[in-house]
Amino acid sequence: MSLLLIPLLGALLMLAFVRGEAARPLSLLAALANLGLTIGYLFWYNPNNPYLMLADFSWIPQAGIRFKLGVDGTGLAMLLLTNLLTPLIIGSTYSRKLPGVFYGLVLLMQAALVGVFTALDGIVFYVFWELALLPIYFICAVWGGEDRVRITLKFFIYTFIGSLFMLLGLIYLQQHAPGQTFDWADLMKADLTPGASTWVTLAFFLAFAIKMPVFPFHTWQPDTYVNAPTGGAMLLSGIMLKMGIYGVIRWMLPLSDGAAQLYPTFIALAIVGIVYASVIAIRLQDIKRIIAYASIAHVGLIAAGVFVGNETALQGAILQMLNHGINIVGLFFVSDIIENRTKSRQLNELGGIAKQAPVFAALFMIIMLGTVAVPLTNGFAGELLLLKGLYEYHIWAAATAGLTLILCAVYMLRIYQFAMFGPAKALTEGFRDVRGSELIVLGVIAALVIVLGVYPQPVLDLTKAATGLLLEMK
Amino acid sequence: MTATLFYILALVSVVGAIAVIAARNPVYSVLCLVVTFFAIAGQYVLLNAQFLAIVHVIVYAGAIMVLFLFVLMMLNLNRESEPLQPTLIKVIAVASGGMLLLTLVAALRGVERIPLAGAQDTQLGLVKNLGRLLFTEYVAPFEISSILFLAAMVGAVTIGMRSKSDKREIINHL
Amino acid sequence: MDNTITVTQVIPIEMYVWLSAALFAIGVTGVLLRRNAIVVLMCIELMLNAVNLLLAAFSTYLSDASGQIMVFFIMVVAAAEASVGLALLVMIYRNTKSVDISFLNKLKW
Amino acid sequence: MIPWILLLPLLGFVFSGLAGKYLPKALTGTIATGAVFIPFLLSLTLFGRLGQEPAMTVTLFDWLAVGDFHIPFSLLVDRLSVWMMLIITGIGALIHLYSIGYMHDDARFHLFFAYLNLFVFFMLLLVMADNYLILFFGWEGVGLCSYFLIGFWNQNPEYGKAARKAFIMNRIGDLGLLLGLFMLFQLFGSLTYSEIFSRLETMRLAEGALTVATLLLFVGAMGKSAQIPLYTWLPDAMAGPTPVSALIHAATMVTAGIYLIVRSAALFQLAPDTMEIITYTGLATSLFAAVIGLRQNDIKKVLAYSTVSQLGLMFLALGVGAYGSAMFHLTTHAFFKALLFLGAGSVIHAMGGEQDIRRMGGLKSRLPQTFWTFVVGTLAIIGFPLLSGFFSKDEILASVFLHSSVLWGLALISSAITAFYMLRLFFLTFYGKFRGTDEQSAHLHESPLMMTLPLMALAVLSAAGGLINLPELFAGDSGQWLANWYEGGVQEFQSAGHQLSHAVEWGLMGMASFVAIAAIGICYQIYVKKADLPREDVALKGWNRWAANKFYVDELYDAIVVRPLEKGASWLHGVIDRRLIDGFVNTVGALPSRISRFARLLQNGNIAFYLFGMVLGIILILILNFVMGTDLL
Amino acid sequence: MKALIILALTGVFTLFAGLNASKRSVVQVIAATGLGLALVATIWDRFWAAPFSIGNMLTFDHYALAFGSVAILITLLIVLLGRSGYQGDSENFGDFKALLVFSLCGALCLFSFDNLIMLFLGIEILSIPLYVLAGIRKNYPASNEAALKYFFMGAFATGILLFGITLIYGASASFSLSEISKIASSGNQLPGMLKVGILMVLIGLSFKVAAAPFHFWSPDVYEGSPNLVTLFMATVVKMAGFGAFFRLFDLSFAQISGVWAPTLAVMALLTMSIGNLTALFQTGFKRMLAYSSIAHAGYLLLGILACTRYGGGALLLYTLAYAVATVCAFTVFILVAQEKPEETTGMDAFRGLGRRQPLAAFAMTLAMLSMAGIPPLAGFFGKYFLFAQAFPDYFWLVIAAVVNSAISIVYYFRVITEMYFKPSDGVEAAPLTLPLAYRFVLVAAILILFAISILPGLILSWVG
Repeated sequence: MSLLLIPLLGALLMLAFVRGEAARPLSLLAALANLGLTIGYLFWYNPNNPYLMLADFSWIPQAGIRFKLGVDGTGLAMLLLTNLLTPLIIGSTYSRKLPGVFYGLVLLMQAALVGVFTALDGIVFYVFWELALLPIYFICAVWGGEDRVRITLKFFIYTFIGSLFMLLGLIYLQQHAPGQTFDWADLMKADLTPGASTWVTLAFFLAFAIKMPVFPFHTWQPDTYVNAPTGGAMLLSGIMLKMGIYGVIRWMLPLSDGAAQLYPTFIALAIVGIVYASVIAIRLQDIKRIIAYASIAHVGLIAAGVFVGNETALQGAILQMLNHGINIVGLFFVSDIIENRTKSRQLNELGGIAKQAPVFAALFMIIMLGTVAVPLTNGFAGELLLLKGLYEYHIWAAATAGLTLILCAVYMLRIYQFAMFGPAKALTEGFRDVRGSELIVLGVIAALVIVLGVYPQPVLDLTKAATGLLLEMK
Repeated sequence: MTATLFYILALVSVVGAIAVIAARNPVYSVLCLVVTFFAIAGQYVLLNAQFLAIVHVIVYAGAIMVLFLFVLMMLNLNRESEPLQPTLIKVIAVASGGMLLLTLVAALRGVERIPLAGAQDTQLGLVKNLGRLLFTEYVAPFEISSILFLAAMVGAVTIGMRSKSDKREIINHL
Repeated sequence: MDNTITVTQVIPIEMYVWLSAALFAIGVTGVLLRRNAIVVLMCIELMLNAVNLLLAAFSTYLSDASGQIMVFFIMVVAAAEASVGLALLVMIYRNTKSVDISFLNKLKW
Repeated sequence: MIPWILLLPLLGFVFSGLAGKYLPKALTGTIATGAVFIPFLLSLTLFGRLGQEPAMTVTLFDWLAVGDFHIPFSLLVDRLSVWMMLIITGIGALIHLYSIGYMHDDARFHLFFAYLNLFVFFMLLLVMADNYLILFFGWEGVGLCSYFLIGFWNQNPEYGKAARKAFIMNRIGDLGLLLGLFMLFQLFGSLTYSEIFSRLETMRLAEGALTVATLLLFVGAMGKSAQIPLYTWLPDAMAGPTPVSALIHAATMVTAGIYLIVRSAALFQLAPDTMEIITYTGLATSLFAAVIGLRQNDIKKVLAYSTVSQLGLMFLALGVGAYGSAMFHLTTHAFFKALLFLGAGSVIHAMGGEQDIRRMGGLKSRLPQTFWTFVVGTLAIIGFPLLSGFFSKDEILASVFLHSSVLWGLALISSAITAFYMLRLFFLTFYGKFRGTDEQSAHLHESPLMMTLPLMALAVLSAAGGLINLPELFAGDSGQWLANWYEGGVQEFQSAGHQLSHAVEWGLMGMASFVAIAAIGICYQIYVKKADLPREDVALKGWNRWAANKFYVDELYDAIVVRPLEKGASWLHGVIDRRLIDGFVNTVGALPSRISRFARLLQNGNIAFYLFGMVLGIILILILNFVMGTDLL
Repeated sequence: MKALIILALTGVFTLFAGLNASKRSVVQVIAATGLGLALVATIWDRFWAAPFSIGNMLTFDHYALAFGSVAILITLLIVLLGRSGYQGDSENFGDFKALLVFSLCGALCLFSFDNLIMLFLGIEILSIPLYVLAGIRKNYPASNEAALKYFFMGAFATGILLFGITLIYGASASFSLSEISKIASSGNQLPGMLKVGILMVLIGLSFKVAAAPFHFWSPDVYEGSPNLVTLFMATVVKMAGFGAFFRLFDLSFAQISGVWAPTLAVMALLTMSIGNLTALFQTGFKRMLAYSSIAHAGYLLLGILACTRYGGGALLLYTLAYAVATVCAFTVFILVAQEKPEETTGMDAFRGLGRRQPLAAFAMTLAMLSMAGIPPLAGFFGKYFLFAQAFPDYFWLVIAAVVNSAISIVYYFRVITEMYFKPSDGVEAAPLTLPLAYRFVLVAAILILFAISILPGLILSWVG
């Protein structure tokens, strides 16, 4: 419960009272406190007793809604993701405009995300799911770029429509659940006809697919990322889209028996998305946009793995969610540093940064390698498991999805080549190397990239029991 | 005799009503409406609702219609040349009214199936009977309608009063 | 009046329903047809009277006095409405020198 | 001790990378060299210990365990891997030493050594892995280091492009390898070598499954070892500093494919179709690259194509099942190719960066040490009798002959071409008159001892390396030390020599020697006596022109892969993504506003109209409820 | 009942106090005190008194008291705004307050009627003061027009309603709801007259709640009326309409839902779609809210159609959330509109409000988000319960409602965009002072909104 309350109260305090410089350190403090708490939970967690209840009390008894929060290994992994990335995100952003509000919103977002990842009640889940949308909407629309209002609204409505269908799905489930409650376990036992199961699954899919996003529901995403302030883009890509994947794992997979015929389509869409987004990323000029499409591709792989839903793929997906979160935050931070110093994100205007800023270049390289999934970086372990899971589904699935290994190398190396290598250009002359908090944040990210790559097993141990249970439900 | 009376009164009321909406001069409309009201009062008598008939004549023909006439005169609207709706709208209006009548009649075809009370209580419409009812069973609405009156009174005064404090030139908006 | 033939014996209730419906429809037609606000108001009164007539008829045919009570209340309301309505008309006339409802179309879309 | 072999280069990498900037170059270089040389010594002791025990395994930790997918991070040292370790660390140490001199003037000296150390780490990981996945770590890791080092001079966009090309082409192969691993796991339930090979005997495998799996492994090998069709990156990789070319693109990394197949010999043995494909791929690559090599003028490019060609030869050997021969050639090739590259490096160093052999000539007297070592290297590669290349190549040719005489003939032609282009290179570089600028001429100098010392060491090895596995013909079974040694530890090794009669063997050897010697004569005539200089590319005609332009393979790939991909990317983004999908989304999104434009006109402000709407509503409700169905409810 | 009496007296006292035009604060205090007392009385009755019935005419049961207390609360908030927000002539200030209170009396009747006569009277008591209130800015043409339009169409609708009541009476020989529902639930073939009557009553009530196609009056009237009156119409009047709707159709005619439900379902669909689609294109804030209130009426009709699960609780929750949000929105609107000339109270009036007056902007944001139904705000729970209970039977309608809610985001967020995201400069950037009463209302509204979202179950059980 305090996991939820620390950021929530922090956010309210920030929004109401804190103005000016103090905002960043204070919010960082709150986020770090939450991280500490999460780590405490990690030690406390006993895989033999899968659910660690955080809160459970009656909320709206008339509708069978309890305020029930609890985590299993999967949830803990997601909590770790959220609470690990939030301090990094806070550390990597500077808001000169209304810092109190900005960091307050970030903390609010964190609270909502914690709620999403711990909710064990359908409505609680839905409420947090949507609550997470509000702060990010404001962050993007207030601090965003040129065309922010229109694009952010599109993003909001697009994802909102999807979620509404999920809500309908939840309501339908509840009305057919044995206990007529929204309790997760009860919902998953809902007695559905195959037709109903199909519709419910489709409704859930729509919500999750838009959030992730899965091809062809992805078009909101690149524009939003490009126009969002970097902190917003980090929140969106690092944590928020994981909501969709987590949603599939917790809310969609366990009830899929009647809708099994849909899954091949889902998998196909996810895989098409991988190749599609990767190919598009090859020719773009805007670094942020490339990262956005890269994110679609990577998430496509995770999504494909989740839809396949075997143990390997699921574990890989959870691991990869964590890894992708770390990497993408790193990438966005890198692009932010570049943009701040050169006032440009266009590859053809950049070059030669490596020579000016060797430390930056090295850290960027490590993060990039994590993204490209070179062994002994974090990206590899996750993608390995995902591809293996896909292979277990079908060899061609793995082979096609595996193209990401090649194409990702193509576009990421291209970014690196054009931004960092080659002769320096007018904009990149005198590029200052990273120091201070930039160095700390990038360093932490790079260290995580390597540590999780060399020894991913702890994360997998964490999620092992939980995925096992989820698979049994199916 | 009763039946004949009924038909005559019905005819008068309908013709009167049509005249109300057809007359070009509003004053004629008022007068025709008064005729219609009288015909309706006749129906009340036929229906053994004598008190109702009296009150009807007093309130409607006596008070409300006079009020109308008064306003008409005050506003000096007793002209023949008042603007009329375009023909198309006239046609549509009449057609709509006709349609409404048709559908109402069609919808109400089965009315005779209602079991009606066999014995008629001729004392029903007398003031004694109604008065007792009004002050026993219907005392609550009776009292509450006082709020209605009060509100209407206050409202009419508020609206009808020329505003004192206003010094602004009224833009001739219309 | 014991010796007179009561209307309930010779006229079926249907006739009253039709008559009221006709008056009501005429009232509605008038509301649609006329532009003079006062006439429109009269047409509304006509509609109310159609209702009153029907109520009285039902009251007699059903031998239930509450219908007639209702007629009183309707009269009350009609009077109140008429007074407020006329006050409104006067006010508008003061402002616009017209009681033509088709000019009242500045608020739209 | 085994983990330390791995750890030292890694520590060297960390040290050089972090601290090297602030230390004197000599110190950094020495430490980095030590970080490779000490593992060499350690490997030597392991080598000694392996006399008694067949293999040593060390498990460091469980890298990953999901369900039954269990990957321990464990290392295996057996006779095969220790041999590779010796080559890697030994040659690696020499090249480190050489680089101290070669890279002396470079501003990012420390980084260079960091990358080299990292490379050695990954390469060692590759050969020391106990299972395929850890091998894959090393496999990708060396590719990565190769990328770093090819693009070491990253100010030059062309070099960057070459580096990316190398990485991406390797990745294509890696994907194949990865799929192969999945398949192996599916078949055997494990990726650990010993478990797979032990289960191989007891298991009944589906027809063709193993063929597909081995083919996928071979795809990986193709990428790494630059076989057709994934070879074009290697010549471009010459953009890197020359020591890199020597270490990575000649001696070690590119032989990883050979190692992989030798390591998996037990599997390949059961997949004859794959073996067939390997044979032809190897042969074709060998010939094709050799022909291109004939018309290259960049000293390093010639060597690069030569490497491709020689690798092809090794695959040919693998294809016919002569694993021992392949390993033997791998070893000798490592010696002489490293030597040649370092020699070329010395030349380039002396010429101030010039790489075109048309601008060289007459360096024999100016660079004596380089020249003499280069002589040894050249003779070794063309198979001059009794030098290392002679023996190893001879063994391969003998094995191939045993398989098919036609293949043998083609392989011999390939050797002959090899001899031609190497000699062409050699003569044009060292004989005749100096053709460079005066400035270059003034600058010409022999390289420092730091650089010539490794040259000499490698020259010795190139010359005498053949002794480790003398043909049975010369020294009987006991002479075949390497083969015997392998056979003692790895069961799939078989020696082809036993089945050929001595007469045939003499004949084959004679043919090969004749080709080498004849080539020397002819080339001497052409390039020294006649001083026939290669013409400019534009003047070339017919196949010469094709060969000089590498048969336009790069252009072909460009046309059928790269450009369609780029076009497709723009099309997908512009047309499909923006206009079609997003356009659809936006259209749907704008629909309500469009409707709104008209819907609001209903509210036209006219009371009569509103009343009419109400009446219409009433009529419709009544009609729908009562008139349509006469008795609704 | 206590509340009704207190309110009637309050109205009279306010009238007298208003005779002295210069003593606005006296009027204000009397009205506020009366309303406060009425509120206390209602809540008292709700929790500590037995249900009380007056001769088959009015029954003050939990349902009536719950809705009544909410309506009184909202009126109280409106009255608190009334000092500086009042736009009419100053000599009518007392009348204005009194008429509001009288109108509220009508609303209370509509929550508690037991007899069709009371329904009719309640509607009239509610409406007649409103006709006047709409036109209380006597010199403002739009106000005149609004009043007249409202009056004519209201009177016309009254005619329809009365015709329906008459027909029901004809079929059942009584105005008493209990008698009528006896006939309705007798299981015999229903008289045709009853069916027609019920539909005509439905139409009459639909007019009051502005359900399509009887919604035409509402945008024009909302736009033209003085702000406070519009606020009252959008909140209390709408609530009263739905209170009556529910009481009539769900508590009395539930068994014969086959008669009215199909019609109502189509109307619900039309209402929410027309409301939302038209609101999209609006540039004026009041008019936009008018259309949005039509859309909300559409959703609320879902609560009339299906009240199986939560009874009137869902309806109460929704109307409360909606009304409080509307109060918030109007409070802020009145604040920013004060410094604008009448004709330009478009969305841009809110520009830069996020900096000029953060509290007001925050309240406005909450209001908009709540109306859009975005969790975890109050409006979401309102929608949730309505949709959830309608879901099994009116699946298609719920989907339409869901799509409509998504569309509605566009226009609600336009306000937020203006407040926070559009650059502001010059006069638009100057800080805006917030009068104490406004501050109080806003804080109260925000607290209520949060309270609803934290404990929706409590409101839900309010009527039970």
